[in-house]
Amino acid sequence: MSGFDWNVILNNRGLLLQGLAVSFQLTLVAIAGGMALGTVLAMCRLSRFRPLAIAAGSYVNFLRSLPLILVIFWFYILTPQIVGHPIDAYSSVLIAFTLFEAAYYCEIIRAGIASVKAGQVNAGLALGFGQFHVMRYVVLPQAFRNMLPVLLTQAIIMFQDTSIVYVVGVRDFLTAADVVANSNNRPVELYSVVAVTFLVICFTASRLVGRLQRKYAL
Amino acid sequence: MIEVTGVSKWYQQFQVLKDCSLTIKSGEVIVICGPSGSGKSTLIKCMNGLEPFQQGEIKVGDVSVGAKGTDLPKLRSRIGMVFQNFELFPHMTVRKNITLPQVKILGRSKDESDARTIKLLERMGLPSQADKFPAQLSGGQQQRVAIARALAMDPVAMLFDEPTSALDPEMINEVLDVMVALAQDGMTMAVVTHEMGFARRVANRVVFMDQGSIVEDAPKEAFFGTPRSERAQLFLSKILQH
Amino acid sequence: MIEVTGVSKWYQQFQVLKDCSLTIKSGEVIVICGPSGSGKSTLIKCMNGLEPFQQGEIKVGDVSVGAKGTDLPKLRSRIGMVFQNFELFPHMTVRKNITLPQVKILGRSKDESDARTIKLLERMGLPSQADKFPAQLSGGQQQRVAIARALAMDPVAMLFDEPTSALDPEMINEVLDVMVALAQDGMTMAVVTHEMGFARRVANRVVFMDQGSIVEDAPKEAFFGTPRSERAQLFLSKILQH
Amino acid sequence: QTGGALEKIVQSKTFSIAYREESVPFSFIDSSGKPQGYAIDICLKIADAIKEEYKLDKLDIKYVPVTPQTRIPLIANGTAQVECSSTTITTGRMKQVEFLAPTFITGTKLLVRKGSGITKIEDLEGKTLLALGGTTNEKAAEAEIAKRKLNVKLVKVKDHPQALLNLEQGRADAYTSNDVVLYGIATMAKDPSQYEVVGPFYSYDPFSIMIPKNDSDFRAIGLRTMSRMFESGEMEKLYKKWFEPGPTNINLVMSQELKNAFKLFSFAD
Amino acid sequence: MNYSWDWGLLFRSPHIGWIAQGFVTTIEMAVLAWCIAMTLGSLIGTLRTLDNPIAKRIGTLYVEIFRNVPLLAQLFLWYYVIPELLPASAQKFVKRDMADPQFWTSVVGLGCYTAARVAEQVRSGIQSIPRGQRSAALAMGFSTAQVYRYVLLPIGFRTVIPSLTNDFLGVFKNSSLALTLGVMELTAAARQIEEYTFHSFEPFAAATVLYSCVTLLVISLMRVVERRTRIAGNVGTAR
Ligand SMILES: Nc1ncnc2c1ncn2[C@@H]1O[C@H](COP(=O)(O)OP(=O)(O)OP(=O)(O)O)[C@@H](O)[C@H]1O
Ligand SMILES: Nc1ncnc2c1ncn2[C@@H]1O[C@H](COP(=O)(O)OP(=O)(O)OP(=O)(O)O)[C@@H](O)[C@H]1O
Ligand SMILES: [Mg+2]
Ligand SMILES: [Mg+2]
Repeated sequence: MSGFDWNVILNNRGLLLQGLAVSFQLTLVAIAGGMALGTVLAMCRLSRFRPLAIAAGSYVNFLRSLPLILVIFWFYILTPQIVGHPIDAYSSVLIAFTLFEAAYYCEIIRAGIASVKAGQVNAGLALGFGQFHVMRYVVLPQAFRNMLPVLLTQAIIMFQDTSIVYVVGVRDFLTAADVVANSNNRPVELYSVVAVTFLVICFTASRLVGRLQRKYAL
Repeated sequence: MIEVTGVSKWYQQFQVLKDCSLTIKSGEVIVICGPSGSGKSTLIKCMNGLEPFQQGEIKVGDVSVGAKGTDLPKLRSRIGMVFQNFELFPHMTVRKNITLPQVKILGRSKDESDARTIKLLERMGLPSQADKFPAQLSGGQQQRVAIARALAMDPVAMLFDEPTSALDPEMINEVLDVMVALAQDGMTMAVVTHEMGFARRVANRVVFMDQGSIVEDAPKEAFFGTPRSERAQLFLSKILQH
Repeated sequence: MIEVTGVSKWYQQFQVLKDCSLTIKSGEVIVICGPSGSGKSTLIKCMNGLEPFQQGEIKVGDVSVGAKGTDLPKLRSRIGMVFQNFELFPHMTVRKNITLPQVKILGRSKDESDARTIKLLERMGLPSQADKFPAQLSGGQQQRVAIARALAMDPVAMLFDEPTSALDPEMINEVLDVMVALAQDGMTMAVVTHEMGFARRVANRVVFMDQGSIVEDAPKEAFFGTPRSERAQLFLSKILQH
Repeated sequence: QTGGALEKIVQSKTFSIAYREESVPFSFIDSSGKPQGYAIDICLKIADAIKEEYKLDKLDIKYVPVTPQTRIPLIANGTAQVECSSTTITTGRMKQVEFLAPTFITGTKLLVRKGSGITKIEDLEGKTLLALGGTTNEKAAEAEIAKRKLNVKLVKVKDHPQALLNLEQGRADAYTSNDVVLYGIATMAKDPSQYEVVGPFYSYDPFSIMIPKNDSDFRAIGLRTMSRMFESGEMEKLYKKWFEPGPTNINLVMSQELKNAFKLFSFAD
Repeated sequence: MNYSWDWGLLFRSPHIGWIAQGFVTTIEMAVLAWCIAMTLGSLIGTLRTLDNPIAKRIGTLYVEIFRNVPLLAQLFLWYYVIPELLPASAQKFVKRDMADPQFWTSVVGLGCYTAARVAEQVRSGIQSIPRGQRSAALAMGFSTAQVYRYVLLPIGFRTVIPSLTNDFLGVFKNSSLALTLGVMELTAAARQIEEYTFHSFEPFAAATVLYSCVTLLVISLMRVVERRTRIAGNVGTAR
C-alpha cells in the first residue's frame, strides 16, 4: 500500500457529496412513504375485519422474509415489464424501498400500540371515554412516544440500507465512492471514507435518538 | 343504586363468577374481600361494563349494564373507578388528567373544569402538584390524583379495586384517609380491599368472595363478630394475625 | 459475629448510610425497620459485600468485608441471604436451585447435596415440590424455598431483606413461621421487616433507621415500650394503626 | 406496449441513449461525467438523421446509464431507444431486442499479468478467472472450460474496473472479455505495461447497436444512417478518431474483417 | 405484456444446478456466519454487562462500529481494504491461498456484522433479568464467572430467543449481499439464469419462494425451540 491519498477524495468530493445527497434523499422519501403505508397496514392488521387483517399480515410477513436486495431486483427489472412503460432505476428503487420498509414500519407501529397497558384503556373507558377517544387521547399519544425511538432507529438502519442500491447502479454514496475507487484505483481510501462517513453520521444520529428516548421516557 | 342479580361469567371454560348477587343502596359503603383470584376485580369491573358477563343482570339506577342498547360511555362517566395501579395517563400533567375528561366527556368549559380540578386537588391535599407529571409523584399522591380524577366527573357511585395494595405502608394511610372522608360525605362506594381497619371504620357491609362465589354478605358487625363460613374465618385469621 | 463500625456510603453525592454502627452477637436476632429509602436494604447488603461502602468497617467473624484481599465469594457462602422477591433462579427446578450451589460452591457430592436438599424441603414443609419450577409455586412457597437454599450452605448467619413484603397477606404467615422456628433454633439473624408481630415474638433488638442513620438500637421491650425518637414514634403509629 | 420507439422519439422530441460508464472507448464517461465514445458518436448521427427526417425543431438527448445486466431489459422495456456500447450480437438477445449493423468485430481473449506464463485458457488450471456476468465472454469461457474439463474458478464481477481492481490486488489470474475491451482496461491500470492480452479467440463477437423490437421504421432509419456512414467513409473516420490511436491510449488498426463488414452493410439507396 | 413464460427452464440443466448450488451456498454462509456471530456476539454482549469499565468500553466500541456502517461497505472493507493493510505473506494467503476467498470473506464480514446485533440482544437479555438475581447468586457465594455461567446467560438467552431468531433470519437474508463480491449464492444464481436466458420472472420467483420457505421453516422451528426452552411458569413474572 502506497500511503493514504487524500487528494483522490478531495478531487472527487463533488461526486461523493452528490452521492451522499442521493442517499439522504432516498432515506427521506422511503421514510415518508414507508410510514404512511406502514400506518395503513398496521390499522389493517389491527382491524376486526379478519380478511383485511390476514391480507395485511401476509403482506408484512412475506416481505419481511425476503432480502432487500431481491426486492430491489424485482422492482428494478420486473416492474417496467409489469406496468408496461419504462421506469428508471431511481424510481424503481424508491418503490422497492417504500413497499419494503412499510412492512417493517407496520410492525413497529403495531408494537407501539400494543405496548400501551390494558389498564390504561380500562381507565379511559371507566372515565366514560368512547373507543375512539380512548385511542385518540390515551393510547396513541403513549404509543407514539413508546415507538419514537424505534422509528428513528429504523430510519438509521434504512439510511444504511440505501447503500444496497449499488447493485442496480443508482449513484448513492457508496456507488459514487465505488466509481471513484475504480477509476482511480484507490479502493482503500474510498471505501474507508465511506465507512467512516456512515459511522459518524449513524453514530451521531443514534446518540441523538438515545438522548431523545431518555427525555421522553414515560 | 347498584343491583347485581345472579351474574355468572366465564373465560372460555373457566368460570370466574358464579351466580353473584349483591345490592348496594345509595350512600352505602361495601367492602369486598377474599383470597387472590376469587373474582373480586372481575365482579367490580362488571358493574361498569368493563368486563362483559354471560348470565344475570346488573342495574345501575335503572340502566341495565349488560343490555344491548346501553350507552356504556355515559353510564361509566357516572360511576367513578379507581385502580390498583392508579392508571393515571402518564403523558399528561396532573391537571390535564383531571381536566381533559371533564371537557371531552361532560362538555364542561375549560375554565369551569379547571376550577373544579383545583378544588378537588385541594380537597385531596395536593394543591401544589397540578403541573407535575404522574411519574413525579409518590404512589400515594398518584392514587389521590386518580380519586380526584374520578370525582371530577361527579359520579353517583365510586368503585375501588385494591386502591392501596400497590402502595408502600407509609402511604396507605394518606389514601385511606381520603376514602374515609369520602364515605363520611355519603358517597356510594364499593371497595375491594384487604384493609380491615378501613372496613371496620366505614363499611356498612362486608362481602366475602371465594372461587367466584359470594360466600358471605353481612353487616360489618356480624362479619367481624362471627363470620359464618369456614373459608372466611380462615381468611380473616390469616389477615389479622400480625 | 457481625460488627458494623462507623459505616458510611455514598451514591455519587447522595449519602445513603451515615456513620452506622451495629453489633450482632452469635445467636442474636435483630430486626431493622424504618421508612422507605432509609437505607435498610443498603446496610444489610453491605454486610456481605454486595454493596461496597466508602467509610468504616464491617467484620464478619474476623474477616473484614471491605478489605482488599477478602475472598468475597467465600465470605458470602457463609452468610445466607433472603430477598424480598425470592430471587430463585427461574430456569432451574426447586431441587436444582438448592443443590447446584452446594455442588458448585461447597464442592459437595451430588448425592450428599441432594439428600440435604430433600431434608431442608421437608423442614420447610415443602416435601413434594422438589421438581417444580419456581414460577409454579405460590409466593410463600417460593420464599420458603429461598430460605432452604440459603440454609443449604450451612451459613453462620442469615440476612433477610423484607422477606414477606411481596407476599399476599395469606402467605405471610407460612414464611414467618419458618423464620420464627429458625430463630428459636438459635440462628444468628438480621431481618429487615415491617412485621412488628414477628419482632415482638423473636427479636432480641430492634434497630430503627431513618435517612441513612441508625436512630434507635434498643432491646425489643424498650423499643415497643418507649421509642425515644419522634420519627420512630411516628413510624410505629403509622405501621400499627391499621 | 405504447407506440413504437420512433413514434415516441418524435412525440417527446427526446432521444434516450443507453450508455456504459466504463466501456472504453466505445461508451464511457470522461472525468466530467459526460458520456462519450465511438458508439455514442454513431448514435448521435442517428439522432441527427431522425431530427432531419422528421423536421424536428429540436431533439434532446437523454443519457441513461446501463450495465451489462441492465442493458437488455432497459431497451426491451423502452427506457432507452438505443444502446450504444460494446454489445455483441447474439441470437439469444434477439428474442428481446434487435440490432443494427455491426460497428466493430472482436472476440473473447484473456487479460493477464506479464510474466505470469499464461497464454491460453488451459494455463488457468487451478487458478481464478474473472468474468463479467451476463456477457458472451463469460459464456464462451464457461463453454471452453467445460469442453476441456478444466478446473478453473470463475468469479463474476460487476464491471470492468472491478475486474481490474481484482487483478491489481492479486486476487485473480486473468480476466476474460473482448480483446478490445481488454486493451482498454489495461490502459487504466496503475502500470499498463504490466499487463498483456493473450490467447486465441474463444468467441467471435460482432458489436452492434441495440434497439427495441418490432419497430421497423426505426430500424430502417438506423440501418440507413449507418449504411450512409459506411459508404461515405465517415465510419472509418470515426474509427480512426477513437482507435488509431484514440484519446484513451488505444492503438488498434482496423481489421480486415471489420472493413469487409462495413462494405457488406453499405446498401444502395 | 408480451412475456413468454417458461417455467421449465428452471428445471433444465444447468439452471437447476445453479439454483441448487446457490441455495446451498446461501445456507452455508448463513450458518457459518451465524456461528461466528453467536460466539463473538455473546462475548461482546457479556462484556457490556460487566462492571469493569474497560470491558464495557470495548464492548460498546465494537457494537457502535459494526452497527453504524452499512453491511455492504463492511464487506468491501473486508475484501478490498483490510487485506491491503496486512503484511505481504498474509496478503498472499487471504487473497489466493485461502480456499474460496470471496466466500470466506463474506462469511467473516456477515459474522462480525451480525455479532454486533447478537451482542445487543444478549446484553438486553441479561439486563432484563432483575438485578436481584445477580445479587442473589453473588450472595450465595458464586463467583462472577459462575453467576454468568449458571444464572445470567441461561436466563438471558432464553428471553431473547425470539429476537435471536430474527437476527438469524437477518444473516440469512443479508448473505445475498455477498453477490457483490462474486459469490454465487441464491440471488446471484437467479441473476445468472436471467442473464443467460433473458427470463427474469421465473428465476426470481424461484429465489423468492426459497427465501420465504426457509424463513417460514426457521420460524416454525424456533417456535418449537422456544416452547422447549421456555421456563415453566414465566420468566418475566417470576417476581
Ligand atoms: N383475561 C382473563 N382470561 C382468563 N382468565 C382470567 C382473565 N382475567 C382474570 N382471569 C382469572 O379470573 C379469576 C379471577 O380474577 P380476578 O382478577 O377477578 O381476581 P381477584 O379476586 O381480583 O384477585 P386479586 O386479589 O389477585 O386481584 C382468576 O383466577 C384469574 O386467573
Ligand atoms: N444504585 C443506586 N443509585 C443511587 N441511589 C440508590 C441506589 N440504590 C439505592 N439508592 C438510594 O439509596 C437510598 C436507600 O435505599 P435502600 O434500598 O437501602 O432503602 P430501604 O430502606 O431498603 O427502602 P425500602 O423500604 O423501599 O426497600 C434510597 O434513597 C435509594 O433511592
Ligand atoms: Mg384483583
Ligand atoms: Mg429495601
